[in-house]
Amino acid sequence: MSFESFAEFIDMGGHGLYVWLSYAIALIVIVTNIVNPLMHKRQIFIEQASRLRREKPKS
Amino acid sequence: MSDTVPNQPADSGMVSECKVDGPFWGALKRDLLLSYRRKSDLVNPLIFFLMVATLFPLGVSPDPGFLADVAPGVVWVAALLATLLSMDSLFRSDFEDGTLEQILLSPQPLYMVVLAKVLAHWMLTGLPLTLLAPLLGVMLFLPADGMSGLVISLLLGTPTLSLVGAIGAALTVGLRKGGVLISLLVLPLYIPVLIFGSAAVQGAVTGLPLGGYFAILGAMLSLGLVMAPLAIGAALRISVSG
Amino acid sequence: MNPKRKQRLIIVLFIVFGAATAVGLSMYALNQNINLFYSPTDIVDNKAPEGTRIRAGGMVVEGSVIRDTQSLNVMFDMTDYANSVTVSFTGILPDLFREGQGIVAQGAMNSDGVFEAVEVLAKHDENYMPPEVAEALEKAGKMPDQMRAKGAE
Amino acid sequence: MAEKKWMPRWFYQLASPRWCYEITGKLLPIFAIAAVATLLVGTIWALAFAPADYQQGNSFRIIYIHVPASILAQSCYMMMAVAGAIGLIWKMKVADMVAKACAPIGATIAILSLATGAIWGKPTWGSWWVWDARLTSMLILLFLYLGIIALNSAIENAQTAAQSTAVLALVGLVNIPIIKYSVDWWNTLHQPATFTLTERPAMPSEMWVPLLVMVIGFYCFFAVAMMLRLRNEIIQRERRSSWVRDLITG
Amino acid sequence: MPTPRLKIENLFCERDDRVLFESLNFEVNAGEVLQVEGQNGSGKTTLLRILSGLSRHFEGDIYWQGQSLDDCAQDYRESLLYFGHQPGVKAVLTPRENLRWYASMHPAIDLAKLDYALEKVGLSGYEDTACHTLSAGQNRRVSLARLYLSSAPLWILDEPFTAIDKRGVAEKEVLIAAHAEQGGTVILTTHHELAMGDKIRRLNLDQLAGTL
Repeated sequence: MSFESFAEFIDMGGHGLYVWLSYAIALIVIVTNIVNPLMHKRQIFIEQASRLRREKPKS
Repeated sequence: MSDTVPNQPADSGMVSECKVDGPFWGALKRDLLLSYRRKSDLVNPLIFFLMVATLFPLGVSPDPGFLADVAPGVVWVAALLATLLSMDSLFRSDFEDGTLEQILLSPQPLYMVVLAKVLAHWMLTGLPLTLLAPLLGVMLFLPADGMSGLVISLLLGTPTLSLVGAIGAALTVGLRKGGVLISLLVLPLYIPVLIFGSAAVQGAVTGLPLGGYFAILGAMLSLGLVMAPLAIGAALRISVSG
Repeated sequence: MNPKRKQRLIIVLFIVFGAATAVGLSMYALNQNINLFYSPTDIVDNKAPEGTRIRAGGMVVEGSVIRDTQSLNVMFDMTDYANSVTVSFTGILPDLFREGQGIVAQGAMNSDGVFEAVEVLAKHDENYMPPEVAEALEKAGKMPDQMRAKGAE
Repeated sequence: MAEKKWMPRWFYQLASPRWCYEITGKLLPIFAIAAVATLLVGTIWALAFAPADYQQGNSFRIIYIHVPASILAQSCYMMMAVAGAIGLIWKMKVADMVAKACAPIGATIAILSLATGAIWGKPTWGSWWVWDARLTSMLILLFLYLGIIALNSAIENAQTAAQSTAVLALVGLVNIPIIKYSVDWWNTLHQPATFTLTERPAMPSEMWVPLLVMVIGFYCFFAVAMMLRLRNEIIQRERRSSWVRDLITG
Repeated sequence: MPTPRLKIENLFCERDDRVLFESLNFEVNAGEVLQVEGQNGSGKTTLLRILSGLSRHFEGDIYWQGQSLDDCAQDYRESLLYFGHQPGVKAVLTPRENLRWYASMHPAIDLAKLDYALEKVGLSGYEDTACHTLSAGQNRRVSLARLYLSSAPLWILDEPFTAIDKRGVAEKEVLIAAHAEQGGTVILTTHHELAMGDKIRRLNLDQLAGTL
């Protein structure tokens, strides 16, 4: 552990803003890249299911 | 075939001359003739080039010292935008009237035809821009030392702009709204040319050795010259197919 | 040779020739060593124009930094281990700015031969290490910067 | 590029969308667990346990995001170009889909790399942004990604879109060596590569081991994100086939 | 049995979520005229574009004289004359210049017959008039003049008779029949009732069209 206290950990030797901002952006990028396709998948399944229901009576 | 010739005896010579036209010369001659007939296509990029350069003294500052500082960049950016504007029409009219299909279906190597078309485009935009550049340099108080650098860098750089731009034009030829998209695709690839082109002019102004800059511009040109036609050809086949 | 083959051969030769030219020219360009900034030697030799905005780069000479107590003005010498130039700057210096550190300054030479910087950027290298290690290396005289400096001398 | 080569039948079957959907379904949980584990371990290690740099202090910890993001942004581009080329030459549908899935991920990672670079640059160099070769060429990489995404969405026919973007991606490949060597070729502000294959990293192991963990974590994350997008793309394109129909109704 | 000129195997094509044709098999031999029929949107143009090599959005195999199209692309283009929806005529050039350029792309074209061909399509006197001053029908005739110049064995003609008057159509029909008689092959689509009806093979795409 390279920090004495939690406050020091948050402060990052005066660079807290920079360090935490970087990690926050990284988190946002990673989460959007996972959540976005998952939501898209849900949407595709709903769309295709309704399309199949629509086309069923025809055949 | 004697029944065809009598009316125009003068023509028979031209016909046989025409027969030896390969795909390269055939396409080059045709494109030059086309823009000779539609002179506005020839002049518009040049007027645009002049106008953009006029905007800077009016919009930013007419101070000669400042203008001299930014002149290399301004002239290069203006040349780049003028080339970009003229790019969209490179294959579009051919696509619309069906001649592009005929080019793709001809047994001649597409590589040659494409190279000829790009060469024609450069002769009609890049070359006049280069010749006009010293005038802009004077308008923007570019020191006289920088003129040779300006002309040589544009001479080496504008063909690369035409070659790379043609890739974008070929990729977007089948799309109705190709104009903005083409800039989006091509501008990132123009950036290195712009950097070294304007750096060469800057270097010429400050009296630095220019060999390195010209060598890089030359390297980009020769790489573009041999590789770009392959990409343009592939892109055209894809666009027409879709 | 049949004309089709001949055409194809010409194209292939053209591509090979063009690629070779491109490689040759870029090798030449790399040997020319395009610098994005002037070294103190360039400036001392009057290669850099006076009055126009240029970038200059070099190492901060140990013990040359003079901070003005009244203002943010800083004066220091910048060297490439052959020649050195005095730099004057007003403003907040980056964290990495310290003696012996490589920097790039943007500004212009004035008539007194002082480089008036508008912006000072600190250049850092790929050698990262914990402070304790740095201290130990410092004691042993094996800091990368010092090693490089010795090499340059 | 005009002539198409034909591959043996088994190659096609191996790369059939259905097979690919099934195999990625099996691989996804493995990579997801690996990504979560490595990223979590790496982040805690990087933030709390790795030592601070002797010059930069704690802002050095940004390296654990910045370097993996930069490496990944470039690898992702290369993967996209290679997949595009395979799709172009062998008309392989799955390769086209892989290329399409790579573009948005690569763009966001390139943004991450640029953003963390800017944040890191402020305390160390003294400027959010400098126009030097490394940063500019990385910005060009982002622009290339954006151009590829724009071109892909502008073309309606999926096959034409895939082929066109593949050509553009291959042309843009010239930028990769420029990014790679910009630091060596031009004497710029940006420090040379942190990781190379041939040399030992110029930092002690307690610094570079967590970095390695983060790099692996980013690659695992990329694999997960890519497979998720790829699976969506497969369902979208194969929606007419009976197996997708069964998948949706069943 | 000799190898057929053009052999289509297992052709499948899908457009905008609609299967245009699947498992389409046919052969075209020397001396044959094949008329592709079908309603609007049945894929006539698409089929001709696939056969010409312009469109690659298909699955299946096409063989030209026993060789796969991918292996003999250049030979195939040398023996092909394609007439598409757009006539492929530059508006600011004259008919003569247009055909000259076409000849520079197709070495097999016999330019000595240029005036004869333009006369045959009823354009004598217009040789050196810019095409944008000519009517739509005249522009198409500039393109049709290629039929008189070309020695390519395979003609693929997509609606060649649009905007052409009755006499012109009759003349082109004679030309097509003559081409077939000399061992040429013609694949065409047209809405015109052709007089040579009985000599033509027909391919009806409506019967082939896949279900939605």
